[in-house]
Amino acid sequence: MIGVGAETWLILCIALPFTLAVAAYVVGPRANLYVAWLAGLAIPLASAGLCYGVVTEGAIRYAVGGWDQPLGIALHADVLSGLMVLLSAVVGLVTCLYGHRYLGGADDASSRSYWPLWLMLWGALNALFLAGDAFNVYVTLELVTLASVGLVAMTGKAVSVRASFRYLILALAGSLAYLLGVALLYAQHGVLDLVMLGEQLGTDWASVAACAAVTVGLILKAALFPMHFWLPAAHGSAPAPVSAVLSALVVKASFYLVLRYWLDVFPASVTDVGSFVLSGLGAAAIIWGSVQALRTPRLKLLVAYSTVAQLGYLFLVLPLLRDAAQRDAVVTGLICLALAHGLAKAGAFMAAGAMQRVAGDDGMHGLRGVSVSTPVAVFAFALAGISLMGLPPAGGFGAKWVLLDASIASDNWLIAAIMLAGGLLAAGYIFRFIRVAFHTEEFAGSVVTRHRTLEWSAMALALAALLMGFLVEPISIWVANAGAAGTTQLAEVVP
Amino acid sequence: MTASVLMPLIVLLSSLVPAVLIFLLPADRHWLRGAMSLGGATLKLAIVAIMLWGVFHEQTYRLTIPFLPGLPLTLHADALSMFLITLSALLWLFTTIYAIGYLDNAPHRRRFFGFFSLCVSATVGIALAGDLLTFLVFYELLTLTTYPLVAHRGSAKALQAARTYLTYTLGGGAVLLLATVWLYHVAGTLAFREQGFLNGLVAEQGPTLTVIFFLLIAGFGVKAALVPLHGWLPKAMVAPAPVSALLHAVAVVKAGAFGIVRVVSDVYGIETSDQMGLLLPLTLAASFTIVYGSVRALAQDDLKRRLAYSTVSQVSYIALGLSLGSPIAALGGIVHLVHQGVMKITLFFCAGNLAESAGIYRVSQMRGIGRRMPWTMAAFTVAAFGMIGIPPLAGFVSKWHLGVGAAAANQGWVIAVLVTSGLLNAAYFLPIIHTAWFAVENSVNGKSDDHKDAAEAKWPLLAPALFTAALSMIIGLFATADASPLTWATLIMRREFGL
Amino acid sequence: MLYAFGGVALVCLGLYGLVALEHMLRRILAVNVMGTGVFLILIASAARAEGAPDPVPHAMVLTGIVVAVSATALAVALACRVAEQEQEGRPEGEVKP
Amino acid sequence: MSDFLANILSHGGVWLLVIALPMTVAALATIRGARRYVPLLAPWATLPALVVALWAPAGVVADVPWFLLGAQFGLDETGRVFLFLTATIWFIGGVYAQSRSFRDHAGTHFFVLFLLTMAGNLGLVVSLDMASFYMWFAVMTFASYGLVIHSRSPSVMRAGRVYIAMAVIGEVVLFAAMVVLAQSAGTANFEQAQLAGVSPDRWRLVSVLSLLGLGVKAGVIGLHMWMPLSYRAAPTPAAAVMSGAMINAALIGWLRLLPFGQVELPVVGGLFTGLGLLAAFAGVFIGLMQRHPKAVLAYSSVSQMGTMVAALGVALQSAGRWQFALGAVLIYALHHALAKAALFLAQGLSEQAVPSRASRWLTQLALVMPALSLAGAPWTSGALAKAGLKSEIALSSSVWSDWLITLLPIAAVGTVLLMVRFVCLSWPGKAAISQQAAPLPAAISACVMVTLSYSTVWLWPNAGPANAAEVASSPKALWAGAYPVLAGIAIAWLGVKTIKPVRLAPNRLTLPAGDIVVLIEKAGKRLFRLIGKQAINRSATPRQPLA
Repeated sequence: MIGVGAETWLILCIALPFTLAVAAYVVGPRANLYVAWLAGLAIPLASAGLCYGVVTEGAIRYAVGGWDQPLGIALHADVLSGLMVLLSAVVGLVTCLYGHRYLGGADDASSRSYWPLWLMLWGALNALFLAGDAFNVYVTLELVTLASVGLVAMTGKAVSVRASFRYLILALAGSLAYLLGVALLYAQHGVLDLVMLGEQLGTDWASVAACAAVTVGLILKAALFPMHFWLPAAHGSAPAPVSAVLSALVVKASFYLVLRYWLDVFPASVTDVGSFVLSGLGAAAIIWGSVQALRTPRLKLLVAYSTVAQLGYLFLVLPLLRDAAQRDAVVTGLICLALAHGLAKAGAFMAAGAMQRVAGDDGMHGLRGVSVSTPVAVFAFALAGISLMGLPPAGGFGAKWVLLDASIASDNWLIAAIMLAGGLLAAGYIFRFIRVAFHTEEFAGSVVTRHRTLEWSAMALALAALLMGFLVEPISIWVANAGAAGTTQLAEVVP
Repeated sequence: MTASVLMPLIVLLSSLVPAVLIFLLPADRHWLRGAMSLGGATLKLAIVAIMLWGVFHEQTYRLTIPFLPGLPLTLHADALSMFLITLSALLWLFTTIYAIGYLDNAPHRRRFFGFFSLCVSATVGIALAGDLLTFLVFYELLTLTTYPLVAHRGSAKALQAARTYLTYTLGGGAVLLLATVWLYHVAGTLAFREQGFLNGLVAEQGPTLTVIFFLLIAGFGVKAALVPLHGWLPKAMVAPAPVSALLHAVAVVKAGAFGIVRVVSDVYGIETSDQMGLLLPLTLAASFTIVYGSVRALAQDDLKRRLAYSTVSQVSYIALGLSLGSPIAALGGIVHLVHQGVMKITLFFCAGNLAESAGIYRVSQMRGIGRRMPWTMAAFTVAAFGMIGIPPLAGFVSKWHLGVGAAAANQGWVIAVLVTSGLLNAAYFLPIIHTAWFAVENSVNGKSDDHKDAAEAKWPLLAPALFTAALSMIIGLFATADASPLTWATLIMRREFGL
Repeated sequence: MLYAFGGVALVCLGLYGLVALEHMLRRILAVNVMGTGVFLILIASAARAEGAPDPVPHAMVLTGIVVAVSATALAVALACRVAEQEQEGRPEGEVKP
Repeated sequence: MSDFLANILSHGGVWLLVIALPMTVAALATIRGARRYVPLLAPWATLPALVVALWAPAGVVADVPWFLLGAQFGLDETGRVFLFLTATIWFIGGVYAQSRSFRDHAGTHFFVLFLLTMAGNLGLVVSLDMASFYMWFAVMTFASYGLVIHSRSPSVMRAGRVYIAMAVIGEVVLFAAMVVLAQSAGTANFEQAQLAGVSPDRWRLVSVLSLLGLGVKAGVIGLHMWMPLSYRAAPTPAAAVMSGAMINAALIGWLRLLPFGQVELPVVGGLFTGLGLLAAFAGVFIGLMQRHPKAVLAYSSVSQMGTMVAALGVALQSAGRWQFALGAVLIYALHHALAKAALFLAQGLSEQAVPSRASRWLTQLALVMPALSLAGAPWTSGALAKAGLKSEIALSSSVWSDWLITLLPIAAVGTVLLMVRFVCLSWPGKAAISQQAAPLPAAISACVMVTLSYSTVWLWPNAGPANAAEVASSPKALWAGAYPVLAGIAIAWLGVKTIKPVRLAPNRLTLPAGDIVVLIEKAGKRLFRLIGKQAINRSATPRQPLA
C-alpha cells in the first residue's frame, strides 16, 4: 500500500474484476486456474489496500475520468463501503478457491460461464459499494442482478432456471422502483450525488415518496419479508459457490444501499412510521424465515431461509437510527452484522455444498450421519451457525451486543426481545441439522468423494466469522471517527 | 510482568491447543491423542499450581484481549477463579484418564476428545473471566462444546437429550445476554470486583438492578439446575460416563453455580444484595431445589438418573450458601463448589464402571455387586456418604458451614432444610449401598445373570474413581489444614467480605 | 406534466401485469411497460421552465434503456430455456446444453 | 516404669493409636495374605484404649488444628469412665466372637465392620470437639448397620431398615443441634462451647435437638423402636457391644453437649425427666410382654436409660451440685453398661449347647448374677449405683426430685420383674447337654464380663460420693436394695400363680417387639401405596437402560 494512493486501489477494485471477467470469457476454460488465482490474489489485495486507505485517511471521492457531477461517474469510498468491499474480497477469495474445486475445472458449459459471470458480479458489487451517485447505483444494481441471475441459471437445471427467471423479474421490478425514486429525487433537486442529495432533502411529500419508492425497490431486492419469496428458491437451487455469494454479498448489496440512503440521504425524510413498518417487517422476517428453516426438508433451503431471517435483523434495528445518540453504535452493529452474516452464510453454503457433494443430495434425510464422512464441513457449518445464532465470540455476537445495548439505551425493549428470540430460533434450525449430522445411522453417501478444499474453504470462512467478533471494537472506532469527520464536514458546509 | 500475562494464556491454551491438534490428527492415532490430552492436562495442572502460589501471595495475573467496544475480554486470576480452575484442572486430568479407558475401542474418539478438551478450555475461561462479558462468552462456548459430548452416542435418545439440553441452556444464555447488556447499560462496567461494583447505584437504580439480578440468576440457574430450570440435567444422562462426570462435577453445572457466586459476590456484592433484599428469594429457590431434587432422586431406579437428581439437589447448596448473607454460609457454599465436584465425579466414575464392567444401569441390578467390584463400590460408598454429609468426608464440611451460617443468619428453617436434605440423601443413597454390599444376589428368575461374569473394572477406570474418593476424604479430613479447599475458601470469603 | 402522469399510469399498469400475469413472456412485457413508464417520468423531469431541457435525464434514460434491453434479453433467454425443458417433458430433469 | 508409661500416655499421639489401631486392623482385610488374621486381632485392637483408660493421667489433650474443623482429642474423668467401659466391652465382645463356630460362620467382613464400629465408638469417647465426635458417631452408626443385619434373614433385614432409618434421623438432628451450638458459641469445642455464654434460648434449642438426636441412640421413649428389633437381630457379641458400649455414646454426647453445671434449664430438664420416667415404666411394661429374651433386655435398656435421662434432667434443673451428680451418673452408666453386656453374653451362652452339667450351672449363674445386679440386689454393683443416684436426686433442687424418689423404687420393682421374665425365657433346659466342643472363648468372656460387672464399680476410684461404698453397705441401704427385689419376685410368683391368662396363655399377652414401629410401618405402607401408585404409573413405561 506504500506509495500507492487509495484512489488507485479504488479504481483497481472495480477495474480488475471486470478486466479479468472479460479475460476469462475470451480465454475460456483452459485458463480457469490462472484466472482464479489471479482474481483471488489481486482483487482482495486491492480491496485491502482501499480499506486500509479509507480507514487511515478518511472518506475518498473520485470522479472517473475527471468528469464531475452530474454527468460523470462519481466514486465514493468511506468506512461502510470500504468494509463491504473487504467483505466481498474475503468471500470472493474463498469463493475462487472453492469454485475452482467445486466445478472441477471441467470444460463444460457451467464452468465456462461461471468465471466470467462471477468476476463480473464481483466487479459490479465493488462498483455498487463504491458508487457515489444515485444513478450509478442503479446501473451497478442492474449489473449485479444480471450477473447473479446468470449464475443461478448456470447449471441449466429446470428448477434453477425457473428460480432465476423469477428472481430476474422481481429484481427488475425492484430496480425500476428504485429508478422511479431516483427520478423523483432528480426532478425535485436536480442532483444525483448522494451526499448532496442528503443535504437538500426535507419532509415534503415528494421526498417522502421518493424515499418510499427507493426503499420499496431495494427491499424487494434485499428479500425483506414479505418480498422474500423468490430468495429461497434462487439461493437454494444455485450451485453452492453461487449460493454463497448470493446470500453473503448480493442481498447485502441491496441492504447496503438501504443503509446508505437512510444514513446519508433520507435522515430528514424518513418518518417514524416508515422505520417502524420496516422494523416490523424485519421482525416478521426473522420469525417467518426461522420457522420455515425449521421445517424445510433440504439443507440448502434451510440456509437460504436463514438468510431471510438474518436479513430481518438488519431491518429490525433501523428505528434505532432515529436516536442520534445511538447512531454510531447502530451503524457499527449493522456493519458487523452484515459482515458476520456474509462470512458465516458463505461458509454455511460452502459447507452445505461440500456435504451435498458427498451425499449426492442435500435432503435432510440423506445427510443423516454425514459427520462421519465430512467432519470438517459439519464443524464449519456449526461454527458458521454460532455466528448466525449470535453466540460469542462470533461476529454475530458482537453485533448483537452492540445493537442490544443500543436498543436498551433507547428503550426499544421489543426490538431487544425479538433479537434474542431470533437467536434462539437460529439455534433451533442450526442444531436441527447438527442433530441430523450426528445421527448414528449409517451414512448413505459415499465416503470416497470427499473434497478437502471444499470443506476447508467453508471452515476458513466460518472461522473468519467466528473471529469477526474481535473486529467489532476497531470497527466501532472507525465508525466513530468517520462520524466525527462527517459532522465537521457538514459543519463547514452549512454556514 | 510477562508471567502475569502469560500464565492465564497458557492455562487456556493448554487445553485449547490439544483440542485443535486432536481435531487435526488422523482418527487412528490413539496413542498420540491420549498423550496430548494427558500432556495438556498435566501442563495445566502445573501452571495452575504455580498460579495458586502466586495468587496466594497477591500477585496479579491479568490478560486483556480487545473485543467489544470498551469491553475487552479479560482473563484475571483471583482467589475465587483459582478455586474453580484448580478443581477443573485436577478433575480434568482424572476424567481424561478415565475417558481414555472408558472409550477404548469406541467410535468417534477423535471428536469426543477434541470437544472434551474444548469443554475444559471453556471452563477455564469461565473460571478466569474477569468480567461478566468474558464470563458470558465462555459460558456460551461451554454450551456449544458440551452439545457434541451429550449427543456423542448419536442414538435417537442421545440426540433428544442433547436437544433438550440445548433448548434450556441457550434459552438461559439469551436471558443472560439481555441481563448483561442491560447491566452494562446501567452500570457502565462489567468488571468483577470483590464486594461488587454496584454499591453506588443501588439508591437510584434499585428496581432495575433487582430485575437484572433475577434475570442473571435465571440465566445461570439453568445450568445450575435450579428448579424449575433443571429439566435438562436428568435427560443428559444418556451421555457417556466421563461426560456425565464432567457435566456434573467440573463444567456445566459448576459453571452455572459459579455464575451465581460471581453475580452475588462480585457483581452485586453479598452485603449489597442482602441489603437490597435479593437474597431471600434465592434462598427459597435453592431450598426448594434441594428438597425437590432429593425427593425426585428417591423414585429413580436408574442409577445415573438418581445421581442426576442428586446433583440438582446438591448444587443448590452453593446458591444456598451464597444467599444467606453470612460469611460462614458463604464459605460453606463456596467450598461446596469443590467438594460437590470431587464427590459427584467419583459417583459418576463408579456408575460408569458398573455400566462398563458389569452392565449394570439400575439400582435394582446392583444386588451384591460389592463383592464382585469391591473397589468401585468402596469408592462409591465413600462418595455417597460424603454426599449425605457424614464426616470426615468433604460433604460434611460444606454442610457444617452452611448450617452454622444459617444459624448465624437467624434462618433456622434453613437448618431444617439441611436436615431434611440429609435425611433424603440418606434415603436414596443408603439403599444403593445396602443393595451393593449386603443384599444377597437372588438367583431366582435368572436375575443374577446381570453381572455373573462381572469382575472389577480395569485400572484406568478404577484409579480415577479411587483417587477422587480418597480426595473427597482427604479434603474433609484435613479441612482446616493449609492449602485445603476450606482454607482457600476462607481466603476468598475474607476478600469478598472485606474482612 | 402529462408525460409524468402517463409515466405513472404505465408504471401502475406494469406493476399490475407483474403481479397478475402468469405467463413468462407477459411478465417480461409487464416489466418493460413498467420500465417505459419510469423512463417517461424521467424524461418529463427534464422539462424546464425556460431554455433547453436538462440533458442529464436523457443520458440516464439512454443508459436505462440499454440496461433494460440486456435484462430483457436475458429474461427471454431464460424463458426459452424453460419452454424447451417443458417441451421435452421432463421439467425436473437435467438438460444438457 | 510407671513414669515411662505415663510419659508415653501423656503424648498426644496416643489418641491416634487408640483410634487408628482398630482401623488399621480392619484395613488388613484389603490385603489378601493378611485377611485371615483380622478376626484373630480384632479384640486386641482395643488394648491401647484400655491402657489409656486405666493409666493415662487425666487432662491429656491433643490439639489437632489441621484435622477436620480443628479437632481436639483428650481424656477427662468422664471420658475415662466411658473409655474404660467401651474398651472393656469391645474387648470382651471381641473375645466372645472368637468362638470357632461363630468365627467360621461370620467371615472376615463381620470383623471388619466390628472393628470399624469399635473405632467409631472409641473415637467418639476421646473426641472433645463436635466435628470429630460427630464423625466417630457416624462411623459407629453406619458400620454397626452391617452388624445388625449380619444374618440377612427377612426379619433381620427389617430390623436393619428400622435401625438405619432411625439412626439417620438421629444423625441429622444431632447435626442440627451441633451446628446451632457451634454458631451460638463461636466454637466447635465442647468445653469452650459450654463456657461461651450462649443464651438460654439457644441452649434450650440445642438441648431439645440433642434430646432428639442422641435420644435415638439412647432409646428415649418414642425413639426406641429400633432397639428391640436390632438387639434381637444382631449376633450376640454385636448385641453386647451395642447394648453395653454404643448406647452410652448418647450419654457421653449429652454430657459433652449440654451446659450441665453452667446454665439451669428447668423446662428442658423437666422434659428430660418426664420422658425418662415414662421410658423407665413403659420399658418395663412393654418388656414384660416380649417373648424373646433379647427383646426383653432391649426394653430393659430403654427403661434403664430412661432412669439415667431422668437423672440428667434433674441435673439440668440444678446446676449447683453437678460435680456430684456427674459422679452418680457415671457410676450408673458404668454399672448398666457392664451388666447389660454381661446379660447379653450370658444369653448368647444360654443358646449354645453346653457340654456338661457344670457348664450349664455356669451358664445359669452367668444369667442370674448380672440380672440381680441390674435389679439392684444388695451387694451388687447395681445397689451401689442406684444408691448413689438416689442420694443425688434427693439433694437436688429440682421440683421433680420428690417424684423421682417415690417412683424410682417402683421402677426398680419393674426391673426385677423384667429380669425374672428374662431369666425364665433364657433358662437353659436340661436337655441341652451335648458332647460338642465347648465354645470356650464365649464361656470365658461371659464369665469375665459377669465378674467385671460386679467388681468394677466397687473398685472404681472416686466413684460417686466419697463414702458410697460404706453407704451402700449400710443396713438401710441393704434393705433399700433388697425390698424391690423381694417384692418383684413375689409379684412375679403371685402373678404367674394367680392370674389365669398369664399362666395359661402367656403368648396372648404379648406386644410385638418394637411396638409402635409396627403402626408406623403400616401407616407408611399405606402412604407409600398412595403416593407410589402415581409413581408406578409414571414409571410403568419401560425405560431403556442408560449408560
